[in-house]
Amino acid sequence: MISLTSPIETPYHGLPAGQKLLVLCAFTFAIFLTSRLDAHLAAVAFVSGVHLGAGIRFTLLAARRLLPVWPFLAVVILWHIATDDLVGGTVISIRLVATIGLANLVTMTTRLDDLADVFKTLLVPFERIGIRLDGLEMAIALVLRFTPLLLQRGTMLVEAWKSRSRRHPSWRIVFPLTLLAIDDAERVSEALQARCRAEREGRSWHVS
Amino acid sequence: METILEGVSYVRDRKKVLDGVSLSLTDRRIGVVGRNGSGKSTLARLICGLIKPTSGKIRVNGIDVWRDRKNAVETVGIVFQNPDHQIIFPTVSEEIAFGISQLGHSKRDARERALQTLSRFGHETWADRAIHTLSQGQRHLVCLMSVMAMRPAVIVLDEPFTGPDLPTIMQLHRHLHSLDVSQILITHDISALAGFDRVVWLDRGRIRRDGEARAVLEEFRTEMERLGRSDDFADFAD
Amino acid sequence: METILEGVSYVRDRKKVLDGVSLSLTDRRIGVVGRNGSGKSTLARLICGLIKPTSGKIRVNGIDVWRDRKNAVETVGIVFQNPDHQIIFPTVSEEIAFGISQLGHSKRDARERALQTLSRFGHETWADRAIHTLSQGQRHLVCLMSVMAMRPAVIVLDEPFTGPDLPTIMQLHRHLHSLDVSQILITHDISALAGFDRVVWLDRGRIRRDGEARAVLEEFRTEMERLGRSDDFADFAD
Amino acid sequence: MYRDLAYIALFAALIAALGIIPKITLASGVPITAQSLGIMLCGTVLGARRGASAVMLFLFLVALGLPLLAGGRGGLGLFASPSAGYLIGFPVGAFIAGTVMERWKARSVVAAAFVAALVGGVFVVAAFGTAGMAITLDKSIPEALLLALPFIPGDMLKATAAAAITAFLARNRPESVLSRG
Ligand SMILES: Nc1ncnc2c1ncn2[C@@H]1O[C@H](COP(=O)(O)OP(=O)(O)OP(=O)(O)O)[C@@H](O)[C@H]1O
Ligand SMILES: Nc1ncnc2c1ncn2[C@@H]1O[C@H](COP(=O)(O)OP(=O)(O)OP(=O)(O)O)[C@@H](O)[C@H]1O
Ligand SMILES: O=C(O)CCCC[C@@H]1SC[C@@H]2NC(=O)N[C@@H]21
Ligand SMILES: [Mg+2]
Ligand SMILES: [Mg+2]
Repeated sequence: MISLTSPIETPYHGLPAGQKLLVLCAFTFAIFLTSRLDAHLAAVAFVSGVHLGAGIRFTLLAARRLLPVWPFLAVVILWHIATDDLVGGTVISIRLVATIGLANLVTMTTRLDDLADVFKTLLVPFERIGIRLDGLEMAIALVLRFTPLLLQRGTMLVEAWKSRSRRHPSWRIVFPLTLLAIDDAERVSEALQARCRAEREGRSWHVS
Repeated sequence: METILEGVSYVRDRKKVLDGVSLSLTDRRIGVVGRNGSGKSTLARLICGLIKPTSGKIRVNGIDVWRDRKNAVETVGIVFQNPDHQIIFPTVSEEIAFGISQLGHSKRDARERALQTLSRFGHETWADRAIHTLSQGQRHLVCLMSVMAMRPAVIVLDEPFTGPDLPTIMQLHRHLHSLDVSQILITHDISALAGFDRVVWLDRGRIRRDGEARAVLEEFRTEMERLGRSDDFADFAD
Repeated sequence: METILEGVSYVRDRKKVLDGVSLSLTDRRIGVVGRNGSGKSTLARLICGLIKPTSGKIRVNGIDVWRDRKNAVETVGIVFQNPDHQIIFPTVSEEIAFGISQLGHSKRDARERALQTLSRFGHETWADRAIHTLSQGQRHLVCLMSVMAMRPAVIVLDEPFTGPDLPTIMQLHRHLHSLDVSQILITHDISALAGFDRVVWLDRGRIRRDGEARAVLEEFRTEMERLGRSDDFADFAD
Repeated sequence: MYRDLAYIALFAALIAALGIIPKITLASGVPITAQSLGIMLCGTVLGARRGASAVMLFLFLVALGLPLLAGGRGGLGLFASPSAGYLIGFPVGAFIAGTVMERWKARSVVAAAFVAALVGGVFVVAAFGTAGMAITLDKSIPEALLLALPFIPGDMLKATAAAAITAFLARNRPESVLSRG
């Protein structure tokens, strides 16, 4: 599976993931404290500057990732024009673009493993209250296997259906699909047991 | 039967799984052999119209199997290599009755015929059994029964005898014979093709040999044994 | 090896799938035969400690395979009948490396060894391939490689040769031989058991015959052919 | 443990797989997606704890930047977007749905599952979603409620589907409905 990490190298790739997350959190928190227009203009200048610092090509790529936000910003602005609060509308739009933009930048410049490590460190306190994390890595691998597998099971079922029916499969095919999915889970748990030396009993990483 | 492929290619993720395959199959019993990954199962799916050729034309008894689904399911049936890829329904009788009802029979009629098929193989007791409680060979047999119950003119069998036991296989052979159906049999088991009319040998998506069964099989066997003896597999990597 | 079963029964949904099976297997190459649904795959799961016997005791090289998982995975490996029931990971190298890392090797080390195993079979290029893009026979080979790479003392093979092609099978035989591992091979293919020391014949969950390979196989073949010729299957229905 | 792990991963993957069904983005910037059906199923099939775990696993991967949300979206940005409230409400909703399922041992699985999906998967999630939109879009609660309203009919439909699927599983693979185990 492809992640959303940027193929274009930037200076930010080298920064520790933890620091980047810290800046992101502080920034997001701060911007929600105020609704002054000048503060927001400064924020958007900051985020744009950070992007441009990584080059034009990277900035364009990042802008493309923001595309889905634009149409909806238009709606926000229109709404505020209608309610005669253009400043308010501008502030909200800037806030969204700035926070989402900065968060995307962190996502695009941080390797998956590094980010995962930071999150795992953050989750450590949860271990104290009974959530076990040792299965997390395995769980991630399993999700990455199951997601395409489920889609493939769908294709398989459609083929099986088509091979004996003149009609297109109906939505009803989701029912057998859930059976296939459940059977896959059972088999994978057996397959894990066959090669995994961890004890069968013992709790997994979810709350139990 | 008359299964005709004209310059058929199939590309998946930029890989040419089949590459310019032309065949005109008119014999009653045709074998398909080839190494793992040579494209046999892909060929089977194409002949049944389950996937669309990237280029080329396929006709079975004059029917465009990809476009004309209605006639296709009446003409050609397929037993998948893996029974788990074929089974749709929770119980045995539902699974067998499904295909029959798709031919236009009423639900009752379809169930009736499904039960007949089951009893033909001595498995009446399976009717309301949950399929997932059957052993793999038993599930494979259910797949075979489901397709045979539809009595297609051509039946494509993708390694059908890897699950069922010997008595069941002998029984299946007799049943297939009595059905008067043309077979396209994909297999690694050369002896299963004894008595076949013709054999097609696929190699990395292309036809390597195609002709009278005995001659092709002899050559195929010699080559496979040569490959098996050599320990240098590098050049056959896919 | 020393695989010992004492009065093992396994009941599933009130059905006795295995019924009072006692075996003491010490030979190096042991075959298991029997009709569909006779309980072969269930026996394999029990020997590997994947399911808990309803009653009775199982020990492999002195290890209680159900309880003592840590030692069990080092001692006995299983290749499932259906490759799709075995594969856990998205890519080939992850799948093969997983078992190795479970033996206590570092991630890097495990990957290194996985690559070695792949190149032993001439398939280096598969390392980062998504498993679901492989053909069924190729997936089956991945399963075999994953288990062999763990070098267990005993390896249970449930119909391992129904997917791979002839050259691959010959290669596998050589590899298994070089590994110096004890085999318990479940198969419908009598010829695959040529040269085996001992054969166990299961019949409806019980041991029907157990002894020197050639004698048991001869009797088994005769009985299977007799059953196959008769068209009255009613009394063998499961 | 293996079984739990496999089921949790499977349901996280199920939410992801439902993301291939195309989304329709509304004026609020929050899309109508099929993924909330996955959230409901996590609760009704897996129960409270496992269900919430599966959803958190999914969100974890989204936060890591895997494109698992409908339309191939992912990354930390989502948690600052108008969807944020919904995303945070997902595990809570699954947990509540699972709790209803576990506590209310109605004879009929369909009924229990429908109520569970409705309470946890529709209302709780909507409550969080509304709060999220109010904050990110700087709206009053009544205004935000108005924005959340268009999702309700679709969500009711999804709750019906979740109930039907749960009942189907309970009939054909009773041991898989962990919320009732
Ligand atoms: N849940 C269940 N309920 C009833 N019977 C079951 C259940 N699970 C398995 N069985 C039965 O257990 C028997 C043994 O199955 P098993 O898979 O061990 O057979 P096998 O010898 O491996 O057969 P095959 O040659 O087809 O692979 C079968 O008859 C099957 O129908
Ligand atoms: N998505 C994909 N990307 C790349 N290659 C693919 C993809 N799907 C299938 N293939 C390749 O297509 C080839 C043909 O597969 P197919 O299943 O037809 O082989 P086969 O002859 O039936 O093999 P087997 O004897 O193992 O059943 C294989 O080499 C496989 O790796
Ligand atoms: O941005 C996303 O993809 C997640 C948005 C969450 C959408 C919520 S879930 C409940 C409600 N019902 C829908 O169909 N959409 C919203
Ligand atoms: Mg094949
Ligand atoms: Mg079996």
